[in-house]
Amino acid sequence: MNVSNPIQIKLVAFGVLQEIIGAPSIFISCDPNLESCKENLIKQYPALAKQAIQYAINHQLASENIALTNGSEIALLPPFSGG
Amino acid sequence: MNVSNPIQIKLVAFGVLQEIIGAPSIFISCDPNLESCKENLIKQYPALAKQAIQYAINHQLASENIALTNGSEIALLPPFSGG
Amino acid sequence: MEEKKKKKVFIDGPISAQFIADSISKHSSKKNIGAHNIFLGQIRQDKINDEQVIAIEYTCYKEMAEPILDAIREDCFVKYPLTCLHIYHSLGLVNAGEICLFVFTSSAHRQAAIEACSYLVERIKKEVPIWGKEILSDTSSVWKNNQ
Amino acid sequence: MEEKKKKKVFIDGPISAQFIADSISKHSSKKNIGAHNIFLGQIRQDKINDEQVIAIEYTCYKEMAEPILDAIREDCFVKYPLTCLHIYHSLGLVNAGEICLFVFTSSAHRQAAIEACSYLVERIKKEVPIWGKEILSDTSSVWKNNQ
Repeated sequence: MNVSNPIQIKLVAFGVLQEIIGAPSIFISCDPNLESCKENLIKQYPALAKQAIQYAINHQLASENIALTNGSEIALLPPFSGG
Repeated sequence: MNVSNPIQIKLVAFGVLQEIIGAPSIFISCDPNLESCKENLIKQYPALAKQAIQYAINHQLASENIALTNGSEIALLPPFSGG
Repeated sequence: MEEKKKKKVFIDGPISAQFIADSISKHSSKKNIGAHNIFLGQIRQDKINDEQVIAIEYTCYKEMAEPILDAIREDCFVKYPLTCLHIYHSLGLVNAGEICLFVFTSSAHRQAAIEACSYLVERIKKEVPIWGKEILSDTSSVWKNNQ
Repeated sequence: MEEKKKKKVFIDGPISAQFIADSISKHSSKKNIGAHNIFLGQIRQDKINDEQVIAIEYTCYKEMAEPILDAIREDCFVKYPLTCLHIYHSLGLVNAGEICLFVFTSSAHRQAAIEACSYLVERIKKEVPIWGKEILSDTSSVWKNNQ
Protein backbone atom coordinates (compact mmCIF):
# COMPACT_ATOMS: atom_id res chain seq x y z
CA MET A 1 0.00 0.00 0.00
CA ASN A 2 2.07 2.93 -1.17
CA VAL A 3 -0.90 5.24 -1.28
CA SER A 4 -0.14 8.60 0.27
CA ASN A 5 -2.01 11.82 0.51
CA PRO A 6 -0.75 14.51 -1.85
CA ILE A 7 0.89 17.50 -0.26
CA GLN A 8 1.35 21.11 -1.30
CA ILE A 9 4.89 22.28 -1.94
CA LYS A 10 6.52 25.48 -3.13
CA LEU A 11 8.64 25.01 -6.22
CA VAL A 12 11.36 27.58 -6.99
CA ALA A 13 13.44 27.48 -10.15
CA PHE A 14 16.52 29.33 -11.38
CA GLY A 15 18.31 30.12 -14.61
CA VAL A 16 17.22 28.18 -17.63
CA LEU A 17 14.92 26.07 -15.44
CA GLN A 18 13.00 29.16 -14.40
CA GLU A 19 12.50 29.92 -18.08
CA ILE A 20 11.11 26.40 -18.61
CA ILE A 21 8.77 26.60 -15.60
CA GLY A 22 7.78 30.10 -16.68
CA ALA A 23 7.92 31.63 -13.19
CA PRO A 24 10.37 32.05 -10.29
CA SER A 25 8.08 30.04 -8.03
CA ILE A 26 4.83 28.07 -8.20
CA PHE A 27 2.83 25.96 -5.79
CA ILE A 28 2.20 22.36 -6.81
CA SER A 29 0.61 19.26 -5.36
CA CYS A 30 2.57 16.04 -5.30
CA ASP A 31 3.13 12.82 -3.41
CA PRO A 32 5.23 13.34 -0.30
CA ASN A 33 8.59 12.25 -1.66
CA LEU A 34 11.12 13.80 -4.03
CA GLU A 35 11.06 11.09 -6.72
CA SER A 36 7.30 11.35 -7.28
CA CYS A 37 7.60 15.08 -7.37
CA LYS A 38 10.34 14.92 -10.03
CA GLU A 39 8.22 12.58 -12.16
CA ASN A 40 5.24 14.90 -11.96
CA LEU A 41 7.34 17.86 -12.92
CA ILE A 42 8.82 16.18 -15.95
CA LYS A 43 5.37 15.11 -17.07
CA GLN A 44 4.17 18.70 -16.75
CA TYR A 45 7.33 20.31 -18.21
CA PRO A 46 8.85 17.80 -20.64
CA ALA A 47 11.72 20.21 -21.46
CA LEU A 48 13.12 19.54 -17.98
CA ALA A 49 14.02 15.99 -19.03
CA LYS A 50 16.94 17.25 -21.13
CA GLN A 51 18.34 19.49 -18.40
CA ALA A 52 21.05 18.90 -15.81
CA ILE A 53 19.21 19.58 -12.55
CA GLN A 54 20.18 19.50 -8.91
CA TYR A 55 17.35 19.52 -6.40
CA ALA A 56 17.38 21.27 -3.05
CA ILE A 57 14.82 20.73 -0.32
CA ASN A 58 14.46 23.60 2.12
CA HIS A 59 17.82 25.06 0.94
CA GLN A 60 19.75 21.79 1.26
CA LEU A 61 20.95 19.79 -1.73
CA ALA A 62 18.99 16.51 -1.97
CA SER A 63 21.02 13.81 -3.65
CA GLU A 64 18.61 10.93 -3.00
CA ASN A 65 14.91 10.41 -2.65
CA ILE A 66 13.70 12.01 0.54
CA ALA A 67 10.35 12.58 2.21
CA LEU A 68 8.61 15.88 1.62
CA THR A 69 6.24 17.52 4.01
CA ASN A 70 3.50 19.99 3.41
CA GLY A 71 5.02 23.41 2.69
CA SER A 72 8.46 22.09 1.71
CA GLU A 73 10.40 24.31 -0.67
CA ILE A 74 11.82 22.39 -3.62
CA ALA A 75 14.40 24.22 -5.72
CA LEU A 76 15.37 23.29 -9.27
CA LEU A 77 18.98 24.31 -9.77
CA PRO A 78 20.79 24.32 -13.11
CA PRO A 79 24.60 24.01 -13.04
CA PHE A 80 26.07 26.90 -11.04
CA SER A 81 27.90 29.58 -12.98
CA GLY A 82 28.95 32.20 -10.46
CA GLY A 83 32.29 33.95 -10.43
CA MET B 1 104.28 32.38 -12.96
CA ASN B 2 100.98 33.57 -11.54
CA VAL B 3 102.14 37.11 -11.09
CA SER B 4 99.60 39.60 -12.33
CA ASN B 5 99.36 43.34 -12.22
CA PRO B 6 96.87 44.67 -9.69
CA ILE B 7 93.82 46.38 -11.08
CA GLN B 8 91.49 49.02 -9.73
CA ILE B 9 87.89 47.97 -9.11
CA LYS B 10 84.77 49.59 -7.68
CA LEU B 11 83.34 47.77 -4.70
CA VAL B 12 79.69 48.32 -3.79
CA ALA B 13 78.09 46.83 -0.69
CA PHE B 14 74.54 46.55 0.61
CA GLY B 15 72.69 45.94 3.83
CA VAL B 16 74.76 44.68 6.73
CA LEU B 17 77.79 44.40 4.43
CA GLN B 18 77.63 48.11 3.69
CA GLU B 19 77.71 48.71 7.45
CA ILE B 20 80.83 46.54 7.71
CA ILE B 21 82.58 48.25 4.79
CA GLY B 22 81.49 51.61 6.16
CA ALA B 23 80.45 53.09 2.80
CA PRO B 24 78.09 52.31 -0.11
CA SER B 25 81.06 52.09 -2.47
CA ILE B 26 84.84 52.27 -2.37
CA PHE B 27 87.63 51.84 -4.90
CA ILE B 28 90.21 49.14 -4.17
CA SER B 29 93.21 47.59 -5.82
CA CYS B 30 93.37 43.81 -6.20
CA ASP B 31 94.65 41.00 -8.37
CA PRO B 32 92.52 40.51 -11.49
CA ASN B 33 90.40 37.63 -10.28
CA LEU B 34 87.51 37.31 -7.85
CA GLU B 35 89.12 34.90 -5.38
CA SER B 36 92.11 37.16 -4.71
CA CYS B 37 89.78 40.08 -4.34
CA LYS B 38 87.66 38.20 -1.77
CA GLU B 39 90.78 37.26 0.22
CA ASN B 40 91.97 40.86 0.29
CA LEU B 41 88.57 42.06 1.43
CA ILE B 42 88.34 39.60 4.28
CA LYS B 43 91.85 40.54 5.41
CA GLN B 44 90.85 44.17 5.39
CA TYR B 45 87.35 43.65 6.89
CA PRO B 46 87.55 40.53 9.09
CA ALA B 47 83.85 40.85 10.05
CA LEU B 48 82.99 39.81 6.46
CA ALA B 49 84.23 36.29 7.21
CA LYS B 50 81.16 35.52 9.33
CA GLN B 51 78.69 36.82 6.76
CA ALA B 52 76.70 35.04 4.07
CA ILE B 53 77.78 36.89 0.93
CA GLN B 54 76.91 36.58 -2.74
CA TYR B 55 79.18 38.38 -5.17
CA ALA B 56 78.10 40.08 -8.37
CA ILE B 57 80.47 41.28 -11.08
CA ASN B 58 79.11 44.06 -13.25
CA HIS B 59 75.53 43.28 -12.08
CA GLN B 60 75.75 39.53 -12.68
CA LEU B 61 75.95 36.98 -9.89
CA ALA B 62 79.39 35.33 -9.88
CA SER B 63 79.25 31.83 -8.49
CA GLU B 64 82.83 30.85 -9.31
CA ASN B 65 86.19 32.51 -9.60
CA ILE B 66 86.24 34.77 -12.63
CA ALA B 67 88.64 37.23 -14.15
CA LEU B 68 88.27 40.89 -13.27
CA THR B 69 89.26 43.79 -15.46
CA ASN B 70 90.16 47.28 -14.59
CA GLY B 71 87.01 49.20 -13.62
CA SER B 72 84.92 46.12 -12.82
CA GLU B 73 82.12 46.66 -10.32
CA ILE B 74 82.11 44.04 -7.60
CA ALA B 75 79.01 43.97 -5.40
CA LEU B 76 78.80 42.35 -1.96
CA LEU B 77 75.25 41.15 -1.47
CA PRO B 78 73.85 39.87 1.82
CA PRO B 79 70.85 37.50 1.63
CA PHE B 80 67.97 39.24 -0.15
CA SER B 81 65.01 40.27 1.95
CA GLY B 82 62.62 42.06 -0.37
CA GLY B 83 58.85 41.65 -0.33
CA MET C 1 36.35 35.24 15.61
CA GLU C 2 34.33 38.26 14.65
CA GLU C 3 35.52 37.64 11.09
CA LYS C 4 33.70 34.35 10.97
CA LYS C 5 30.25 35.84 11.42
CA LYS C 6 27.73 36.07 8.61
CA LYS C 7 28.81 38.81 6.29
CA LYS C 8 27.38 40.67 3.34
CA VAL C 9 28.51 39.03 0.10
CA PHE C 10 26.13 40.17 -2.62
CA ILE C 11 26.56 43.53 -4.24
CA ASP C 12 24.16 45.14 -6.70
CA GLY C 13 25.96 45.53 -10.01
CA PRO C 14 29.71 45.68 -10.55
CA ILE C 15 32.33 45.80 -7.79
CA SER C 16 34.20 49.10 -8.10
CA ALA C 17 37.96 49.56 -7.81
CA GLN C 18 37.19 52.10 -5.08
CA PHE C 19 35.35 49.45 -3.07
CA ILE C 20 38.40 47.21 -3.38
CA ALA C 21 40.73 50.03 -2.34
CA ASP C 22 38.59 50.81 0.72
CA SER C 23 38.61 47.16 1.64
CA ILE C 24 42.42 47.05 1.42
CA SER C 25 42.77 50.28 3.44
CA LYS C 26 40.71 48.89 6.30
CA HIS C 27 43.41 46.28 6.88
CA SER C 28 46.22 48.73 7.61
CA SER C 29 45.25 48.73 11.29
CA LYS C 30 45.67 44.95 11.51
CA LYS C 31 49.40 44.88 12.13
CA ASN C 32 49.73 41.12 12.36
CA ILE C 33 49.00 40.85 8.63
CA GLY C 34 52.00 40.27 6.37
CA ALA C 35 50.29 39.13 3.18
CA HIS C 36 47.07 39.73 1.29
CA ASN C 37 45.86 37.81 -1.70
CA ILE C 38 43.07 39.12 -3.89
CA PHE C 39 41.25 37.37 -6.69
CA LEU C 40 39.06 39.40 -9.04
CA GLY C 41 36.71 38.00 -11.64
CA GLN C 42 36.21 40.33 -14.58
CA ILE C 43 33.54 39.95 -17.29
CA ARG C 44 35.17 38.86 -20.55
CA GLN C 45 33.86 40.07 -23.89
CA ASP C 46 33.73 36.52 -25.25
CA LYS C 47 32.32 35.73 -28.66
CA ILE C 48 29.31 33.40 -28.69
CA ASN C 49 27.57 32.57 -31.98
CA ASP C 50 29.43 35.47 -33.62
CA GLU C 51 27.97 37.89 -31.10
CA GLN C 52 29.94 39.60 -28.33
CA VAL C 53 29.10 39.20 -24.68
CA ILE C 54 28.34 42.73 -23.52
CA ALA C 55 27.33 41.89 -19.94
CA ILE C 56 26.43 39.11 -17.56
CA GLU C 57 23.30 39.24 -15.45
CA TYR C 58 23.74 37.35 -12.19
CA THR C 59 21.00 35.84 -10.08
CA CYS C 60 21.29 33.66 -7.01
CA TYR C 61 19.29 31.53 -4.62
CA LYS C 62 20.14 33.67 -1.61
CA GLU C 63 18.51 31.56 1.09
CA MET C 64 20.69 28.67 0.03
CA ALA C 65 23.80 30.60 -1.02
CA GLU C 66 24.29 32.39 2.29
CA PRO C 67 24.58 29.31 4.53
CA ILE C 68 26.84 27.67 1.94
CA LEU C 69 29.09 30.74 1.91
CA ASP C 70 29.16 30.67 5.72
CA ALA C 71 30.23 27.02 5.65
CA ILE C 72 32.94 27.70 3.05
CA ARG C 73 34.23 30.58 5.17
CA GLU C 74 34.26 28.41 8.32
CA ASP C 75 36.08 25.58 6.52
CA CYS C 76 38.64 28.01 5.18
CA PHE C 77 39.42 29.42 8.64
CA VAL C 78 39.87 25.87 9.94
CA LYS C 79 42.13 24.91 7.05
CA TYR C 80 44.34 28.01 6.85
CA PRO C 81 45.76 30.35 9.53
CA LEU C 82 44.06 33.50 8.24
CA THR C 83 43.65 36.87 9.83
CA CYS C 84 40.52 37.56 7.83
CA LEU C 85 38.72 36.78 4.60
CA HIS C 86 36.14 38.58 2.52
CA ILE C 87 33.99 37.42 -0.37
CA TYR C 88 31.93 39.72 -2.60
CA HIS C 89 29.89 38.69 -5.63
CA SER C 90 27.81 40.86 -7.91
CA LEU C 91 24.12 40.34 -8.59
CA GLY C 92 22.29 41.91 -11.51
CA LEU C 93 24.01 43.36 -14.56
CA VAL C 94 27.80 43.59 -14.82
CA ASN C 95 29.25 44.85 -18.10
CA ALA C 96 32.24 43.43 -19.93
CA GLY C 97 35.41 44.82 -18.33
CA GLU C 98 33.77 45.19 -14.92
CA ILE C 99 34.48 43.16 -11.78
CA CYS C 100 31.91 40.58 -10.58
CA LEU C 101 33.86 38.62 -7.95
CA PHE C 102 36.24 39.86 -5.23
CA VAL C 103 37.86 37.35 -2.89
CA PHE C 104 40.27 38.76 -0.32
CA THR C 105 42.39 36.76 2.14
CA SER C 106 44.95 37.98 4.66
CA SER C 107 47.45 36.18 6.87
CA ALA C 108 50.73 36.67 8.73
CA HIS C 109 52.72 34.75 6.09
CA ARG C 110 52.04 34.52 2.38
CA GLN C 111 51.34 30.82 1.93
CA ALA C 112 48.07 30.80 3.86
CA ALA C 113 46.62 33.86 2.11
CA ILE C 114 47.61 32.59 -1.34
CA GLU C 115 46.30 29.04 -0.89
CA ALA C 116 43.14 30.08 0.93
CA CYS C 117 42.24 32.50 -1.84
CA SER C 118 42.22 29.91 -4.61
CA TYR C 119 40.54 27.41 -2.29
CA LEU C 120 37.71 29.95 -1.86
CA VAL C 121 37.45 30.77 -5.56
CA GLU C 122 37.15 27.09 -6.50
CA ARG C 123 34.51 26.39 -3.86
CA ILE C 124 32.51 29.52 -4.72
CA LYS C 125 32.40 28.61 -8.40
CA LYS C 126 31.47 25.00 -7.69
CA GLU C 127 29.14 25.16 -4.70
CA VAL C 128 27.34 28.47 -4.52
CA PRO C 129 23.97 28.65 -6.33
CA ILE C 130 24.65 31.64 -8.54
CA TRP C 131 23.85 31.81 -12.24
CA GLY C 132 25.14 34.09 -14.96
CA LYS C 133 23.18 34.95 -18.08
CA GLU C 134 25.45 36.23 -20.82
CA ILE C 135 23.84 39.13 -22.65
CA LEU C 136 24.95 39.30 -26.27
CA SER C 137 25.31 42.31 -28.52
CA ASP C 138 22.17 41.36 -30.50
CA THR C 139 20.21 41.34 -27.17
CA SER C 140 19.91 37.57 -27.19
CA SER C 141 21.26 35.72 -24.17
CA VAL C 142 22.95 32.47 -23.22
CA TRP C 143 23.14 30.87 -19.76
CA LYS C 144 26.77 30.78 -18.73
CA ASN C 145 28.47 27.47 -18.24
CA ASN C 146 31.44 27.24 -15.82
CA GLN C 147 34.00 24.83 -17.22
CA MET D 1 54.11 42.53 -26.33
CA GLU D 2 54.11 46.08 -25.05
CA GLU D 3 53.57 44.60 -21.58
CA LYS D 4 56.91 42.90 -21.67
CA LYS D 5 58.94 46.09 -21.91
CA LYS D 6 60.97 47.44 -19.02
CA LYS D 7 58.62 48.94 -16.51
CA LYS D 8 58.84 51.05 -13.39
CA VAL D 9 58.89 48.81 -10.32
CA PHE D 10 60.29 50.85 -7.47
CA ILE D 11 58.10 53.24 -5.58
CA ASP D 12 59.25 55.71 -2.95
CA GLY D 13 57.64 54.77 0.34
CA PRO D 14 54.44 52.75 0.82
CA ILE D 15 52.14 51.61 -2.00
CA SER D 16 48.76 53.25 -1.47
CA ALA D 17 45.37 51.57 -1.81
CA GLN D 18 44.52 54.31 -4.30
CA PHE D 19 47.47 53.33 -6.49
CA ILE D 20 46.21 49.74 -6.45
CA ALA D 21 42.67 50.86 -7.30
CA ASP D 22 43.93 52.94 -10.22
CA SER D 23 45.94 49.99 -11.45
CA ILE D 24 42.84 47.76 -11.33
CA SER D 25 40.70 50.38 -13.09
CA LYS D 26 43.11 50.64 -16.00
CA HIS D 27 42.32 47.02 -16.86
CA SER D 28 38.61 47.52 -17.46
CA SER D 29 39.32 48.36 -21.08
CA LYS D 30 41.08 45.02 -21.63
CA LYS D 31 38.03 42.94 -22.34
CA ASN D 32 39.83 39.67 -22.89
CA ILE D 33 40.69 39.55 -19.18
CA GLY D 34 38.59 37.20 -17.06
CA ALA D 35 40.71 36.95 -13.92
CA HIS D 36 43.08 39.10 -11.93
CA ASN D 37 45.24 37.96 -9.06
CA ILE D 38 46.88 40.42 -6.70
CA PHE D 39 49.44 39.76 -4.01
CA LEU D 40 50.17 42.46 -1.45
CA GLY D 41 52.97 42.40 1.09
CA GLN D 42 52.15 44.38 4.22
CA ILE D 43 54.64 45.33 6.96
CA ARG D 44 54.00 43.25 10.08
CA GLN D 45 54.48 44.71 13.53
CA ASP D 46 56.60 41.75 14.61
CA LYS D 47 58.31 41.63 17.97
CA ILE D 48 62.11 41.36 17.88
CA ASN D 49 64.11 41.38 21.14
CA ASP D 50 60.98 42.60 22.96
CA GLU D 51 60.77 45.62 20.68
CA GLN D 52 58.12 46.17 18.02
CA VAL D 53 58.92 46.60 14.36
CA ILE D 54 57.56 50.03 13.52
CA ALA D 55 58.77 50.20 9.91
CA ILE D 56 61.01 48.58 7.33
CA GLU D 57 63.48 50.61 5.32
CA TYR D 58 64.10 49.08 1.90
CA THR D 59 67.17 49.54 -0.25
CA CYS D 60 68.06 47.81 -3.50
CA TYR D 61 70.84 47.38 -6.02
CA LYS D 62 68.87 48.92 -8.86
CA GLU D 63 71.34 48.31 -11.68
CA MET D 64 71.17 44.61 -10.91
CA ALA D 65 67.52 44.39 -9.77
CA GLU D 66 66.05 45.85 -12.95
CA PRO D 67 67.48 43.34 -15.44
CA ILE D 68 66.59 40.51 -13.05
CA LEU D 69 63.00 41.78 -12.83
CA ASP D 70 62.89 42.00 -16.63
CA ALA D 71 64.05 38.39 -16.88
CA ILE D 72 61.49 37.22 -14.30
CA ARG D 73 58.76 39.04 -16.20
CA GLU D 74 59.86 37.49 -19.52
CA ASP D 75 59.98 34.00 -18.02
CA CYS D 76 56.54 34.47 -16.54
CA PHE D 77 55.01 35.47 -19.88
CA VAL D 78 56.59 32.39 -21.47
CA LYS D 79 55.34 30.10 -18.72
CA TYR D 80 51.78 31.42 -18.35
CA PRO D 81 49.21 32.77 -20.85
CA LEU D 82 48.89 36.20 -19.26
CA THR D 83 47.31 39.35 -20.58
CA CYS D 84 49.57 41.50 -18.43
CA LEU D 85 51.56 41.61 -15.24
CA HIS D 86 52.76 44.36 -12.96
CA ILE D 87 55.26 44.38 -10.12
CA TYR D 88 55.74 47.23 -7.67
CA HIS D 89 58.08 47.28 -4.69
CA SER D 90 58.65 50.04 -2.17
CA LEU D 91 62.01 51.63 -1.45
CA GLY D 92 62.72 53.70 1.64
CA LEU D 93 60.57 53.69 4.75
CA VAL D 94 57.31 51.73 4.92
CA ASN D 95 55.49 51.71 8.27
CA ALA D 96 53.85 48.71 9.91
CA GLY D 97 50.39 48.22 8.36
CA GLU D 98 51.46 49.71 5.02
CA ILE D 99 51.94 47.91 1.70
CA CYS D 100 55.46 47.32 0.36
CA LEU D 101 54.88 44.82 -2.47
CA PHE D 102 52.14 44.72 -5.14
CA VAL D 103 52.16 41.94 -7.71
CA PHE D 104 49.29 41.97 -10.21
CA THR D 105 48.61 39.33 -12.89
CA SER D 106 45.74 39.11 -15.37
CA SER D 107 44.61 36.42 -17.77
CA ALA D 108 41.59 35.13 -19.65
CA HIS D 109 41.07 32.22 -17.24
CA ARG D 110 41.86 32.11 -13.56
CA GLN D 111 44.52 29.41 -13.38
CA ALA D 112 47.19 31.38 -15.22
CA ALA D 113 46.73 34.58 -13.19
CA ILE D 114 46.72 32.69 -9.88
CA GLU D 115 49.76 30.53 -10.60
CA ALA D 116 51.76 33.30 -12.24
CA CYS D 117 51.22 35.58 -9.27
CA SER D 118 52.74 33.23 -6.72
CA TYR D 119 55.49 32.29 -9.18
CA LEU D 120 56.40 35.99 -9.34
CA VAL D 121 56.25 36.52 -5.58
CA GLU D 122 58.58 33.57 -4.93
CA ARG D 123 61.07 34.69 -7.54
CA ILE D 124 61.03 38.31 -6.40
CA LYS D 125 61.72 37.34 -2.79
CA LYS D 126 64.47 34.93 -3.77
CA GLU D 127 66.24 36.60 -6.69
CA VAL D 128 65.88 40.35 -6.57
CA PRO D 129 68.61 42.24 -4.67
CA ILE D 130 66.43 44.13 -2.22
CA TRP D 131 67.10 44.44 1.50
CA GLY D 132 64.82 45.38 4.36
CA LYS D 133 66.05 46.91 7.58
CA GLU D 134 63.52 46.50 10.37
CA ILE D 135 63.29 49.65 12.46
CA LEU D 136 62.34 48.87 16.06
CA SER D 137 60.43 50.98 18.54
CA ASP D 138 63.61 51.79 20.51
CA THR D 139 65.17 53.14 17.25
CA SER D 140 67.53 50.17 16.96
CA SER D 141 67.34 48.14 13.76
CA VAL D 142 67.73 44.59 12.50
CA TRP D 143 68.42 43.45 8.94
CA LYS D 144 65.42 41.42 7.80
CA ASN D 145 65.85 37.78 6.99
CA ASN D 146 63.45 36.14 4.51
CA GLN D 147 62.72 32.60 5.66
